[in-house]
Amino acid sequence: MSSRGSSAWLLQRVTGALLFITLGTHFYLYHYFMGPGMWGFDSIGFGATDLATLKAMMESNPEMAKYYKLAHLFAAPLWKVFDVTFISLGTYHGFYGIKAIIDDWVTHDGWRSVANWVVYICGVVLWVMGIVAVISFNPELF
Amino acid sequence: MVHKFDAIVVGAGGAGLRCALELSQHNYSVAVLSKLYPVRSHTGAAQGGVGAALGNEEPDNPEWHFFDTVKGSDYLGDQDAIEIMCEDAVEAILELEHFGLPFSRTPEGKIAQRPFGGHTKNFGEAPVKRACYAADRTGHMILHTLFEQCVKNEVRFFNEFYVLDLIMDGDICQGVIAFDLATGEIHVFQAKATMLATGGHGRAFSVTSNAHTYTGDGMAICFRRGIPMEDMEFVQFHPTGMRKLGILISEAARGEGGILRNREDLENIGSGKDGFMGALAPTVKDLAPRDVIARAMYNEIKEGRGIEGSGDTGSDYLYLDLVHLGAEIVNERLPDISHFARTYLAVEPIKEPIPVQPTTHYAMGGIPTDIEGRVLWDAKNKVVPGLYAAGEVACVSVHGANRLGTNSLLDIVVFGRRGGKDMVRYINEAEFGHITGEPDGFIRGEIDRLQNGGGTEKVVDLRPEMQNVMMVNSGVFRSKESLTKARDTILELRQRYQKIGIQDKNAYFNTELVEAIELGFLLDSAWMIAESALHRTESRGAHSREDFPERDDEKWLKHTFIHYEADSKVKFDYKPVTITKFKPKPRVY
Amino acid sequence: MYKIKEGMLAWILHKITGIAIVAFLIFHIWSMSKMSKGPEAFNAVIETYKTPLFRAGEVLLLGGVLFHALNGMRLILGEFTAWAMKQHKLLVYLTYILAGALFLVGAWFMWRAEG
Amino acid sequence: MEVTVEIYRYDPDTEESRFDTFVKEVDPKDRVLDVMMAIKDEDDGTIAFRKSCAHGVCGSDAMEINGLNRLACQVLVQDLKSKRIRIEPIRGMKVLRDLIVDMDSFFAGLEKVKPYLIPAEPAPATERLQSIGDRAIFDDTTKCIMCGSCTTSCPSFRWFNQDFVGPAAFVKAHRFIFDSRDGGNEPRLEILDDKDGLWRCHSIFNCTDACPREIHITKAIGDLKRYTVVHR
Repeated sequence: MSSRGSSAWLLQRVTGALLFITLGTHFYLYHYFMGPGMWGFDSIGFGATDLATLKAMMESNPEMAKYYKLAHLFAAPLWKVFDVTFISLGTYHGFYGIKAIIDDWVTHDGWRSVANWVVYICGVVLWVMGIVAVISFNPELF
Repeated sequence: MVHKFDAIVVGAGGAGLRCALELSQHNYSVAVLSKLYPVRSHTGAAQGGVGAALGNEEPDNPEWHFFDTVKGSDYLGDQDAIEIMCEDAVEAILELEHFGLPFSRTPEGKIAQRPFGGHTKNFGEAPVKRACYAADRTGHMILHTLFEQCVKNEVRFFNEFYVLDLIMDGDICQGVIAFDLATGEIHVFQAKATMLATGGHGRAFSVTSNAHTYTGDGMAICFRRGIPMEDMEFVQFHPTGMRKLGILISEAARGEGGILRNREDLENIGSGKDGFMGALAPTVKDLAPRDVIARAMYNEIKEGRGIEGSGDTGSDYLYLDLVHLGAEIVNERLPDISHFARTYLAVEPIKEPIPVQPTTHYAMGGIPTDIEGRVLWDAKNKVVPGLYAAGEVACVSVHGANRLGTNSLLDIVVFGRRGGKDMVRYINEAEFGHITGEPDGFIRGEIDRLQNGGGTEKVVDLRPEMQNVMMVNSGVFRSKESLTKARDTILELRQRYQKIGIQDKNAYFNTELVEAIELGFLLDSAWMIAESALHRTESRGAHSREDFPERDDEKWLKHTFIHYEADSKVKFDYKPVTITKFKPKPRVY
Repeated sequence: MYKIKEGMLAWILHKITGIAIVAFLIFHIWSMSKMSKGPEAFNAVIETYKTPLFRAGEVLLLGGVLFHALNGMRLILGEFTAWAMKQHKLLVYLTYILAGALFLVGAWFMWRAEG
Repeated sequence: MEVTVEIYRYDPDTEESRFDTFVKEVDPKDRVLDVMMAIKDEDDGTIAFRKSCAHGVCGSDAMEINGLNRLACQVLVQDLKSKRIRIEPIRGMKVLRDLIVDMDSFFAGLEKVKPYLIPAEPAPATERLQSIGDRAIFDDTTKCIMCGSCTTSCPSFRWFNQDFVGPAAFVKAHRFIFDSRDGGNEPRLEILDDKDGLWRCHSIFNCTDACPREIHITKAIGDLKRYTVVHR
């Protein structure tokens, strides 16, 4: 398989399909769990700590409740792996999508490659930012 | 502008492209000139199939094909040419398959075949499956396959170049004069050999299955240059044109089992029982040759058994019943014609019969050629050096007085190929001639007259008058009275044509000017048809004289050659029919 | 102006929602990298997330994401099965209906959840 | 019934364009081509458009009718469900005069995909065998008449970039790539997999909708995408 257009096309479909799943999970976690919900993934031990400790910490310092929740997820190795995957899929799919739009709209070969490079660099920078944020998050609260 | 090519092909339908393909296989420069883009050519409208005795579906034999074609031609076809065509057929079809033509297939994977009008086994015993087909788009597939191969062989195309005249150096053809539709410029194309493959003249009639661009160009160009036309009286009327529109419903519809029904037969629609053709042609029934069926239909209508019962052959019609065939056959083997019926008549052929009436379909006559496609100066086989013709524009003659279905597509591939081969031989031997004077002077004058002559007659007034008078008076049935009327009207219209004027002064794509030129060519064709039909005092094949209802072999077993003498004057001479194997017999089916 | 038929409208919406999602992705990763710097930074960012305008935007984004995701699945289905190709108009309408329904449920849920 | 017909006019000498309006009494069963011919005959002889077979098999008269690419000979007035008929040239190709566009570039574009049989094996003495099933795989795409309706309806072509290979060429490629007798896919895949190839098709379905031969073009392109992914 060459890297002309066919593999990129296929990859865009594969990442799209995977995002369907990962984005659903992300939504659940960061909107339901971070919001009113407590029960779900953490109860089977996927978080950085057990639920009882988290609850106790949240009650002791309500101002910090949300941060504790975030840390509970963010610091856990499993969710780090998940977030790295999710960010990679998201930035690839998103920025490749922008590149596809540029390929359509920008007809001049020179401008097209300039625009594509800008998109490529932005994508990589953002991806690195995201990965660094996820990996480097180690607050040791628990 | 002057161009120089070893060979020029005028017309990019099946015959022209097949010829160009043959030429392109040698190291000669070839140009194809067409007033359309190649894939717009009318070959693409042919539906049902191309005849060849491959014997893929059941035993068949080129000799039976030979016999059927001779009999179908009402014994006017030249048997040496017909024999060659039927024998070349097998190779020509296999070659098309090798070029990539996507034929429909038999369960064994061979080229599929279906029955067609007039094609029989064992010299008339019963219908035979001889028409090789690609659904009901056989012509479309032939046209596209040949075009594809020409593209592969890098044939040079001049698209939308309308050829208006020949360049003659004494008796020798030196090329053509063409009008570039896009710019209005006149181009001179010099060539050692020129092939005319410009098609027929169906638009001289009001109800026709032919394209708007089918305007008898090649015939009229030659006629004006003193080349005679052979057998112009023979014009085929296809039995099943869509009512009023003339759009063709392929004979394949009857090949697959379709039945014609009159008003007294309405309760049998969908039953599969015989219709009126069952009694008239007991062996082949609805698959009798086209002239026989077209006449039968006219008679049904005349005797008040048309669907409306008015007896008026112009507006009354009959039904073509496909209902009993079922959805599968109609949709899979006849998809295009079902689509036409749905689009243009709002008729669902699976459930209802299709209103049909005979439609002008094919010119059996045309530029006389020998079996190598060389154009003839006279009835004594004197060749016009450098000039070739093939396809509907030509008269070899393989179709005689009536063409069998599937033989037109066969004609173009066989004789396009033969013409190409002989052109190669000729180019090898011949030198470029000298073009003296202004070869395009005449055409420049004509175009100037049309555009700036200040004439007041209009194309739109003359054209329908010609078409109607031809349809009514030179149609399926003819008589001295009707043909005289047709001839006189055409001569009068030719006078009026001299005073034609057009509104459009633009050089680019002046379609009004093109229509005016086409009308001039059509009037010449119509004139030749009417004169020749008036001249032949017998009934044979598609030519049915009410005042001479019998075939007269003693007097008329010969080809007519019509020569241009002067304005409104022609003269005739005759060429005997070549008879080899099959002696003329009464023609019953 | 060429008439905008089912497939074309879906395509235009797919591109618009795609661009919107990428814009949010940029903002989201940027803010996330700030959030991870400690509790104070986190709370500061959370404040901006709580403004009504931002929350309305977030709800809209949910609609965009739902459409983009479902329409994307429709496209994949189409490119891989003949059936979906032949039924494309029906599937476009189904995409709208499903995305719309999920959006209503999700929007209500989101609005309530973080209130 | 009475209809108002607006016809696009372009004069190559002055390079100006406009719409001319005609009010005509027509039969609802008239084809749009019939109406145009009546206008040309009775009202304005200078209107330029192409026509030939007049029943949808030659592909001469592709134009944009009420915002959709159609063959003028295939649309009946009653099908439009409108008393206003607006006729424009197919877009994305250079207009040469009125409704006539430059088709040379279109045909040149088709040639890129090598639209002819490149035999997998030398021809046998008889026909090459092909099963009914193998023949059926590419039946749909053999119907193409090269009218240009599909390519000029595709936003990827008409809005953006005329270097896009376009649906018509994909149809041609499909017809040969899926023909069991053909063996010339390498050079075709080269073009299809190019930056202006298949991947700029976004399954918009305008081509499928515009095709007067009812070829399922988007499906054919889908077939090609999957084929290219597997075979490159």
